[in-house]
Amino acid sequence: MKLAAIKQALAAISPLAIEQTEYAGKGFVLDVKVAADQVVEAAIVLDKEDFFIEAVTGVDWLGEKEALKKEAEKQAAAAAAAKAKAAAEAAEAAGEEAPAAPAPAPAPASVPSEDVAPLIDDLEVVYDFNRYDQLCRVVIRTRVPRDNPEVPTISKVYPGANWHERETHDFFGIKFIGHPDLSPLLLPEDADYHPLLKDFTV
Amino acid sequence: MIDYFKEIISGTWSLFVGMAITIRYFFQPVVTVQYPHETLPMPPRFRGHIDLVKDEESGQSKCIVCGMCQKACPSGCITLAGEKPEGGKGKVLTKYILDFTKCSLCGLCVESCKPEAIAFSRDYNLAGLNRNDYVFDLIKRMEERN
Amino acid sequence: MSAFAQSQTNETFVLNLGPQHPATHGVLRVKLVMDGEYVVEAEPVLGYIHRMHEKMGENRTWAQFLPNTGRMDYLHALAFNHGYVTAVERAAGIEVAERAEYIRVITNELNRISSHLLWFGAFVLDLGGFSPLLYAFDDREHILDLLESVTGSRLTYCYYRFGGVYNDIDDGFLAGTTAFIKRLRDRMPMYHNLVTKNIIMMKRLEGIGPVSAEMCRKYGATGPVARGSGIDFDLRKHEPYSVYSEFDFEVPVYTECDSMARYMVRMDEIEQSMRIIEQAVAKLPDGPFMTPKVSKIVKPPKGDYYNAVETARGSFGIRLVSDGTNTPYRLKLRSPTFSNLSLFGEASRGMLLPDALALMGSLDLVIPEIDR
Amino acid sequence: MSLDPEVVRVLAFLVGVIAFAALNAAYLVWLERKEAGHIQRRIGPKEVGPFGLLQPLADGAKLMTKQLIVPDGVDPVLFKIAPIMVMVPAIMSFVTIPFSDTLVARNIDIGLLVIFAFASVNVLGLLLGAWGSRNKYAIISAARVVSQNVAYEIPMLVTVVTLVMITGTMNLHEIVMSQQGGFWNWNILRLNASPLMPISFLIFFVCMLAETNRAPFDMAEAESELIAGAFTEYPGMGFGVFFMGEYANIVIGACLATILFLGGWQCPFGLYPGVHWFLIKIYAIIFTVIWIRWTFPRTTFYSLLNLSWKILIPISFFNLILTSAMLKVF
Repeated sequence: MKLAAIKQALAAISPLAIEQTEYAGKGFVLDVKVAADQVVEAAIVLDKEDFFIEAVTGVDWLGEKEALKKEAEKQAAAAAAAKAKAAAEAAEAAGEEAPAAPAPAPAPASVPSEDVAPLIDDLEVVYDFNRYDQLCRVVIRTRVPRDNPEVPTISKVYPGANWHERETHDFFGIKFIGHPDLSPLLLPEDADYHPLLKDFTV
Repeated sequence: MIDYFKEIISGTWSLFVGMAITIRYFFQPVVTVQYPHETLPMPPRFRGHIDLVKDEESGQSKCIVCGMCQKACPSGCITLAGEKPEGGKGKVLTKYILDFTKCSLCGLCVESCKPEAIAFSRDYNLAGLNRNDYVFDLIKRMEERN
Repeated sequence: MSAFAQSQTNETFVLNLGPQHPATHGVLRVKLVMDGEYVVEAEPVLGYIHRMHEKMGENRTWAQFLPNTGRMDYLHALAFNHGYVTAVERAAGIEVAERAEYIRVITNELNRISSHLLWFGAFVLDLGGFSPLLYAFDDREHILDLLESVTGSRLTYCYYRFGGVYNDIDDGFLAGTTAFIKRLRDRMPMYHNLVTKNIIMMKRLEGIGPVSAEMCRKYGATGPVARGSGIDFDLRKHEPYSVYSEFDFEVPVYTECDSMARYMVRMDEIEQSMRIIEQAVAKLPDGPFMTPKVSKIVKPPKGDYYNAVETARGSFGIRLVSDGTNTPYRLKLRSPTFSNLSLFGEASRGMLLPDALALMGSLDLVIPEIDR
Repeated sequence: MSLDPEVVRVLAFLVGVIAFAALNAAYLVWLERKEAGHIQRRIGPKEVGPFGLLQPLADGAKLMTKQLIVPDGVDPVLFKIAPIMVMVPAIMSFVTIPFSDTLVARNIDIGLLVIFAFASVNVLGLLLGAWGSRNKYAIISAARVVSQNVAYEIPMLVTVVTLVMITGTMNLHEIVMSQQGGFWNWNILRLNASPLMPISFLIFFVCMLAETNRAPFDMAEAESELIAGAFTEYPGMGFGVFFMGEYANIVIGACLATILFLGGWQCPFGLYPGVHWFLIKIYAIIFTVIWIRWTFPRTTFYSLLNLSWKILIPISFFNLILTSAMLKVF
């Protein structure tokens, strides 16, 4: 099953973005971003192509929107300053260090800028699929808002994902709609905390 | 019908082959080491808990209190302190505590120590009644060693 | 085999294959709903030895996470070291010294043989045979002594570093390895005569615990469990990492899908690992055992990477998400037995209790690797 | 009142037999651990006494000092009777075993029948123990013990019936006397009676293993599945009594095999027969029983029953018919 055919099959469900990555550097061949509700379709397409589920990972991008917003404001300020003054001073203004490392400090108090809604960061769910007979690792990503993270479950298509999803729910609190039994897998039965969130304090 | 008998015969034959093997081992010498009476020598690279290396001439430890080992340790087992002698340049080691209960013997400290002041010791049968028997004061141990 | 028809009166009872039970090799609890001696429903309960390595990964630097990898699967710790070290080298683009690659392959394959030997002993012990366990431990002791003379530890190794290994191997180790391989080669026929060809063993394993290739794919099973069901998937051949592409060795695949197939896959893998070691010892180049000037401060560029290696139990994958600083942003550890065990619930439906335990033994479980 | 010398003699023999059984049970444990050790190239008990000879006494003392906990929810009556029901029949059936020409407690004419009668009580003991201790693992193992013993009682009895046909008597003393002279006229080599004699000895040996839940057939107390099977709930001496009962049964099985097939106290070359030959043969058989235990894995339950119903019983019936035909003709 050539890579192009898989890419074309996945394009059929109109994902947000498909990107072919170079295996040696990144470790996977195809990187597909889909909306939260397209996850099951993507899984069905890959299931037909004889892929097997390797892992389901959650990533918490706390503070990312903040950083992007600050970055955008800085860019805008830098561009305005550059227009107004000579390029030399503008270069020094833009020298501020890289976006704030999202240390587990609570989200920096966002200065009450003009836009109304406070920025909601998002949690990313990454599905790794791979084939037995051919070197072809496909990654499906979705992003869900942090305040009510919900992703449809693919355990109907891949029973193997059942435990992976339960574990991701344990660590991130992402609710998998339609999952047969979302009780804690690795944490104690009565655990209501989600340790891998960046703002988790013991 | 034939394979019914063939299976019985080959089956019992495999049983006798198995018994022949075990009886041969019954008469061979024993391979185990009787631990409390005989002990095995530890190889030179055995990783026991770390110990300060004594500098031959000065009799002190080679440690220059740079704190690299303290920073390298993943579980924060090493706490050390030193102070500047009046005239002399470098620092002199005054306190070197190793909390061996948290140490995972990964060797990052020994690797990060430029003057090679610490090295793995080779004693393995440590026995203690409570946890702080394993909080070693390496300076005291170095003096006791000779 | 034993056709199982649910009895009408449906008086099933729940049997707890408790957290400590001789057949679970560690703290795994299986809730068995039993009807007489037949297993109606088996549900493994995990989490008894869960230490949250992934959170530890997020507040340690890249180099400081190394000892954790050895603690996940202590039977094949060097493969987990290898997986983590190659993942960071791939992400940060660190070059690995040629000699170090060969040292890694030799020690990794030795560790694989010791893991298979321990599994062999424990598996036959599950089925009631006692002596093969001690013969296997006798051989395994030789490997542990060899690796101890080089790495300094016997079980939870922390020997690999980014760009190479901790210290060099000497001729004594090479001589010991070749002597050990010759010794194990003479003893393998004994193991086959004592266990594999034994009529009781054959009756216990053939046709027991069928795991079809489709079930393996649906559950993501890898390693000897998948290779026992006819799936030719071995990362050393499939995604050749390190210098595995330079050795010629076969990947044993059996298509009977039963416990005997999984057993034979592992026994043949011991032979293949010995072949790899011989070729690696023959081709061992000279030169530094560590790329010079690799600093302990590693800063992989932003983004996420995936890297998988072949351990004795299957493909161990690491998904790194790095934000360019010296501590990982997110470290996902994909353990092979986690997926292999997830098919136990469906595979053991309707089996007898001793057969279900034979199936669990043939999955070669290491519980700390499942719970992480 | 004057004691009839016969009563005194039987009482003395009873004390001797119980001592023999108890001592045997203790020192078989030592023999088993030593032999298992050397098969696995390690030493086995060595610390307590020379060559670990005092180890059984140490074990006995340890077992006795353990507190006898009767877990609640247990049926106290069954729980207490079970160990006794396993131990007593084992010792009782020593009464009829002729250790040598004169050394026999009671020379009963139907000695063989007495032994088999007592052998079946032992199964009942295990069943009551498992049922009494209300433990799921014990119940599973009790079900296994019952069906296993039933399955292996039949081939054993059929082989013994063929033998009784040949020897014509059930009196153990006469059976041994009929095997006098060298080993060529032991029952195992009495090919003129039936060419399948060695095979029937093998069948008898396998059934003896299965009766005493030993070696490849130890389904009852399968460590890796049922932990300790029928006696999971028994602490200290309760377990100790079960253990002694099991070892006493093994000794009886070995004695029976020796008497019926290997010519009891007869000497292989017809020289001065005596109890020493009897003991040598018993311990040779027990050595093999232990040797088998440490070599083979455990069979599954249905292949255990298949082995009995599909292989042992047909062969033993064929042997029965063949022997009766041969006796008729010659």
